[in-house]
Amino acid sequence: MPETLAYSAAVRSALELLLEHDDRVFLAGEDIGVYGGAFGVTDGLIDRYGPERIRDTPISEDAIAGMAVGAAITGLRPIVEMQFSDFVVNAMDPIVNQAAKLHFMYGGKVEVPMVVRAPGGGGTGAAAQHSQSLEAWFAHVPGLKVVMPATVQDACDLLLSAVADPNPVMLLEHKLLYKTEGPFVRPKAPTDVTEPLGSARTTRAGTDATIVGYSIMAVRALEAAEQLAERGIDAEVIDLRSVRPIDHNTVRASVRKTGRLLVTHEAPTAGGVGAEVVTGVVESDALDYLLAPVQRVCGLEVPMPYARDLERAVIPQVEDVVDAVEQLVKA
Amino acid sequence: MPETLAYSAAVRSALELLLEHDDRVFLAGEDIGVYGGAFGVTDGLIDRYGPERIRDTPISEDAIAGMAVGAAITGLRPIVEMQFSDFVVNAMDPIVNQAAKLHFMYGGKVEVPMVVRAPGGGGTGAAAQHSQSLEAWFAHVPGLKVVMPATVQDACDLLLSAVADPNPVMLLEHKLLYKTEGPFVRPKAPTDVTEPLGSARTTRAGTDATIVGYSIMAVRALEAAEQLAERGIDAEVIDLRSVRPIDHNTVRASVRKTGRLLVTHEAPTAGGVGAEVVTGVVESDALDYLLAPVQRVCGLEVPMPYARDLERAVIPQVEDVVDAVEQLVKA
Amino acid sequence: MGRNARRDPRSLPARVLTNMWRIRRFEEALEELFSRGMLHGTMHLSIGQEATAEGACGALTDGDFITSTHRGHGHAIAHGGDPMLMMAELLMKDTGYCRGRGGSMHIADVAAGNLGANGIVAGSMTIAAGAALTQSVTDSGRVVLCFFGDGAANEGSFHEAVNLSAIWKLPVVWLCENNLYGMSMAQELSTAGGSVANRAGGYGIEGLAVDGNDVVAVHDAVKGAADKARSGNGPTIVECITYRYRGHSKSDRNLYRTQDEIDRWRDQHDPLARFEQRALDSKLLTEGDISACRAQAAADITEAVRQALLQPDATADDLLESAYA
Amino acid sequence: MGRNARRDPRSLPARVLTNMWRIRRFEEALEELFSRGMLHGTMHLSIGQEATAEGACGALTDGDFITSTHRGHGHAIAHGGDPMLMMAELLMKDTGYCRGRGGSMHIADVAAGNLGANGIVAGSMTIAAGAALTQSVTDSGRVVLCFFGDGAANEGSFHEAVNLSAIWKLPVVWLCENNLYGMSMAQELSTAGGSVANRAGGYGIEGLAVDGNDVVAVHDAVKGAADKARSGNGPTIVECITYRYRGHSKSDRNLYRTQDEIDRWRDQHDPLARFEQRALDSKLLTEGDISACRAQAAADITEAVRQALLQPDATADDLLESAYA
Ligand SMILES: Cc1ncc(C[n+]2csc(CCOP(=O)(O)OP(=O)(O)O)c2C)c(N)n1
Ligand SMILES: Cc1ncc(C[n+]2csc(CCOP(=O)(O)OP(=O)(O)O)c2C)c(N)n1
Ligand SMILES: [Mg+2]
Ligand SMILES: [Mg+2]
Repeated sequence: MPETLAYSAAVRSALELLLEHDDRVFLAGEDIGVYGGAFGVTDGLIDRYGPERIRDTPISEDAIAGMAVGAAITGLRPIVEMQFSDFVVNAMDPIVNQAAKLHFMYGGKVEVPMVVRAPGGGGTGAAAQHSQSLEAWFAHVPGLKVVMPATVQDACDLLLSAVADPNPVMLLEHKLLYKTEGPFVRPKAPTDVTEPLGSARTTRAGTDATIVGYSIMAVRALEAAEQLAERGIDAEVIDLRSVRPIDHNTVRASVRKTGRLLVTHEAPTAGGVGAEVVTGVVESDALDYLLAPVQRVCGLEVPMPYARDLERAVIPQVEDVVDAVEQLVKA
Repeated sequence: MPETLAYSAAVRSALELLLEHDDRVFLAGEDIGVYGGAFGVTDGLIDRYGPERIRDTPISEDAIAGMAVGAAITGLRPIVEMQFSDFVVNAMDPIVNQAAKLHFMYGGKVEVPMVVRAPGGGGTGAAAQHSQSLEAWFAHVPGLKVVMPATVQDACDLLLSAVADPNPVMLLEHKLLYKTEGPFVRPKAPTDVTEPLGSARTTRAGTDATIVGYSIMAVRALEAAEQLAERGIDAEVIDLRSVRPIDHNTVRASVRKTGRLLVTHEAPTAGGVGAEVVTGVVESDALDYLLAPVQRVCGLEVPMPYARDLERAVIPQVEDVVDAVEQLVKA
Repeated sequence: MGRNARRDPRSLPARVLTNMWRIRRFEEALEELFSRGMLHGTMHLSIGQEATAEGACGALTDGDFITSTHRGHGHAIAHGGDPMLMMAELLMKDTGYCRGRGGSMHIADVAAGNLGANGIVAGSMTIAAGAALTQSVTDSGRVVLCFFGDGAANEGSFHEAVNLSAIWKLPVVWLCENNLYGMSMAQELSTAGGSVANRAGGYGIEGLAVDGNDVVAVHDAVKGAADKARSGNGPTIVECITYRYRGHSKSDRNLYRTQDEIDRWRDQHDPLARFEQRALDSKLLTEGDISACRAQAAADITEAVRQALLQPDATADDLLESAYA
Repeated sequence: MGRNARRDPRSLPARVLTNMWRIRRFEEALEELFSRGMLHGTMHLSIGQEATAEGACGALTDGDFITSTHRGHGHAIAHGGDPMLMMAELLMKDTGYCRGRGGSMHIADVAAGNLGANGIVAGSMTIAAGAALTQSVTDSGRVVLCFFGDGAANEGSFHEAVNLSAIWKLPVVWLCENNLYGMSMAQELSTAGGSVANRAGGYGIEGLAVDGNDVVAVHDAVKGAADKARSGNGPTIVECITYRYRGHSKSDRNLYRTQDEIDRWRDQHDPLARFEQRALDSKLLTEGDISACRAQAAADITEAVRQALLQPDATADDLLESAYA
């Protein structure tokens, strides 16, 4: 029987399992110790695992990520936290120029098994520098994997898989998801989970349109589909889960069935992951099945504003998805 | 009568014009003074304009870009150089969190008229950390404009327009273009040029397929089109010139005419600007005109290798475009 | 423009004291509004740190610039910002400093010399260097005062900005508000070398540490540093030791420090109480003057809130045109 | 593994001298191959800096690690790297250290303790801190020696890495090769505070400057720093003053310095000539020994080139599977 757990607790349970079962694993980040992390994810861990394995760092994102690279190539399994994903701007060199490239650049003779956890997204009134969704940057970098769990179970499982992976993985959580609750089957050991990185999940089968989302927009997409069902529209919902690599086959198969595609993410529309999803469809034969132009329901092309109504206007809401699918099906 | 000039000299001529006509303009970057810049673009400028306006900086990319933000909001017009676009990883905070957002975030009461020039791309054997094409990152950031001149004339004109623009502009040049030569009409004053940022240019009219490229791939696309013409295929070529904003209308109009679309860039395929171009088409009625799945001829999904043959394999070549268009037209 | 543009006929000590009380009352008003659910997001209050903001900005001259931090309300007020426009911003009003787009962490008034609060730790330091470069090349005679926290001193941006300012002899004052913690991280644990001022030597510039809860000490140190910067002799790091009474932000449970420590600072080192006592002792102000200052500050903030609440709400109407100039 | 694993029965001075000559001959061989169009890209030669590489790596113990820079050939050889495998890499061979994927700026031999050259200035510094953390938490008794240039000392990464190493007392030696220039930028103009070693004080650690062209002085300083690190007493900055005779890279026209300056360093301070003289004077080596060392080095590099040229070319066959482990 699954228990009910909060998303942040599920992340924590994965961290605990890892710390318990693998000596090489350690955590590092700003205020992850006694403070418990800005979003409480690491709450209590320092008491059980001590300051050597739950490492509070100075406010030095470049050093946090770079240190993780160095620790990873010498045998440890660092899991580092960027307090907000926005601060990853200060760690682009170690992540993109180092972690992502070392394995290739050094002729395959080194592995960089590190995970960077970073909470992204808006809706908290924290404005432009604390609300970004930057996954598209990393999804464009060969050598990285990028996962974005939407459910409580995935919050745990994808983290376990990320740490098991010999490659650097960006694990981007959404701040508003931390407090969401859902069914959770607690793994007994990290190896219990064999969820591969890179597979999408169809969270609702349907015939009229395909909605592809990830992270919080996978959740909203599902809500939208339920509302659409009441209006007689039967939408299929795909939770991408991984934005690098992207499981194009699952999307294509769905589009061949429904003939209609809507992609949704919170990041700004232009140049977002949605464009890659769409292109994956129309560069395949699935193009022939499209009955109408594709739709994107994504973030508006502005930095995130502070004021509640403005912020809400920028972030795609359930009703935006509902409206867009209705139009799509009418088209 | 246009003279013939090298691309790098055209960039320099824009810089000279600006320095000559506008006291607020200054240049800053690593080794741009007596060294003349890593690619010789600023050669000789320090002799004419002195070290206050041609500022050699320490190796501090974050400070270079951040300083430019501060100078711009207080009335100067900084043009800074990232020695290689790869090093912009160290300047993501000032560019993305500051320059791009201040105008919006401060309620419209400040302007950030700065230009970041950065040479990108491979083909020089400089390997993974000196060959990247990172435009897709910036193309995804509201508040920035991103231009990528392919021709000698545009190398000058788009820089003049970028400096005239009240917004932060990323001007990404391609290293291999610096030595290319082409016709050049020298503007007399910065204001002679009114080339708007954000418009594409159709560099060859054709009826069988649309090839969209930018920067060096706009050049290769044109070469490919000429070869295709010999094989009886009449391709239309669009030089995007700006990747944020993207001139979707020009692309759509072309696709409505040709029914076939190929996009090409040197950056890795997944999550690249090409996906945005494609999506701009298939979220419009131009979808209905597509006679075949779209094609992408872009960088392979690996960091840039050093060895000549491997590097060549990763970077799209003229023949790759030719082959892909042939297939596209057959499809 | 700037703080001294507000003509206030009272004595300097009265103005200083009133301003410090304004800062405190402003923060308290925010707490109150927050608890009533009238604000969005979180905020970083500077209660306990008023002397640093006021002492530093008070040492500047009309036309000088500041850059500020995530904990920036005090800086804005001390630099002459209008509490009503700040409050309007926090209350998501269209007439707020940032039209409701910025909120607590982004209050700016560039025209008046406040180049803006910044949500990125140390993010304003390189910007301050650039603003100082403008002053230097235009011979404006103005200086830039850059506030940053003790935690910010461990960001790479600190290093690059300070180095640049030193080699270019930029007219900037690096004002470190060392409130002993960067969020939960004790400054002494995060910062090798002991103090932030101590790092100045590595850049060949002067560094000094002062009691940040002594408004006069702060003023004097900044005045000296600003004069030096103004006369072309480059930057100084002025480290002000101070303390914040409230948590880092709204989500802080204060687990990394003791209540005792907080109480000690509040009861024994409060910058307002200390300045009042000093002004009384040296007969600069009477008990009556002090009461008047307090009352003035309270009234100002009450009025600011009242006015702000009447302002029109921020609107999404022109949102899509707002990202570009 | 590491350099001392290569068993060489000759005396220490002979080995040191041979190694320095190997570095120089390697670089010269590259120049030759480059001029014949057999290399791709550019390269950064360390001719003139051999004593720093050799002195530093020679002070390490088997199993110790280094991180290297864009100017890393000397480091790799000094740390026991195989010149044949290096040459094969530069000649784009499949058996090169990086299978032809890395080239000059990315030579690494992680298994043997060379954690890699790095094309990003200061990019290896935070990596070195992390590698040192591994040593610290696993009690390996090993240290990490991080080479970086004078120019790198102005990157934010320098600051963050050194601070982290100091507060965590990591077993790392920060080895600055101060060759007076970062590309065209004179170190004295770019680096406030005068010297890189001088910055150590700001982090509460020891910093020392030594004559980087004196292999014994470098060795001794690094030995001390490594011992200190190994015994849990944290990092040291060792600044080695040295000079590169060649341009920064192949495109350098040397406009930022005089030929006279170059000549002076080469004629009066050459690290090889100085060590030879010293060894002669102190009767550690005879003229004959010295000739033998030179001949050995030359032969080694000639053979390395010959062998490397015979290796199979790097192949794109498995390129697409190469980005991920
Ligand atoms: C680059 C960056 N990293 C981390 C944060 C999260 N954060 C905000 S304030 C803060 C503490 C800052 O400490 P300090 O500089 O001492 O300022 P104080 O809060 O004490 O005023 C942290 C970690 C941030 N906003 N930006
Ligand atoms: C982050 C970054 N910025 C700039 C460069 C370009 N670059 C390569 S080496 C170099 C000079 C480095 O100087 P220094 O650290 O003194 O090393 P040296 O070349 O003198 O050995 C520069 C500017 C780079 N590779 N990486
Ligand atoms: Mg603090
Ligand atoms: Mg150097």
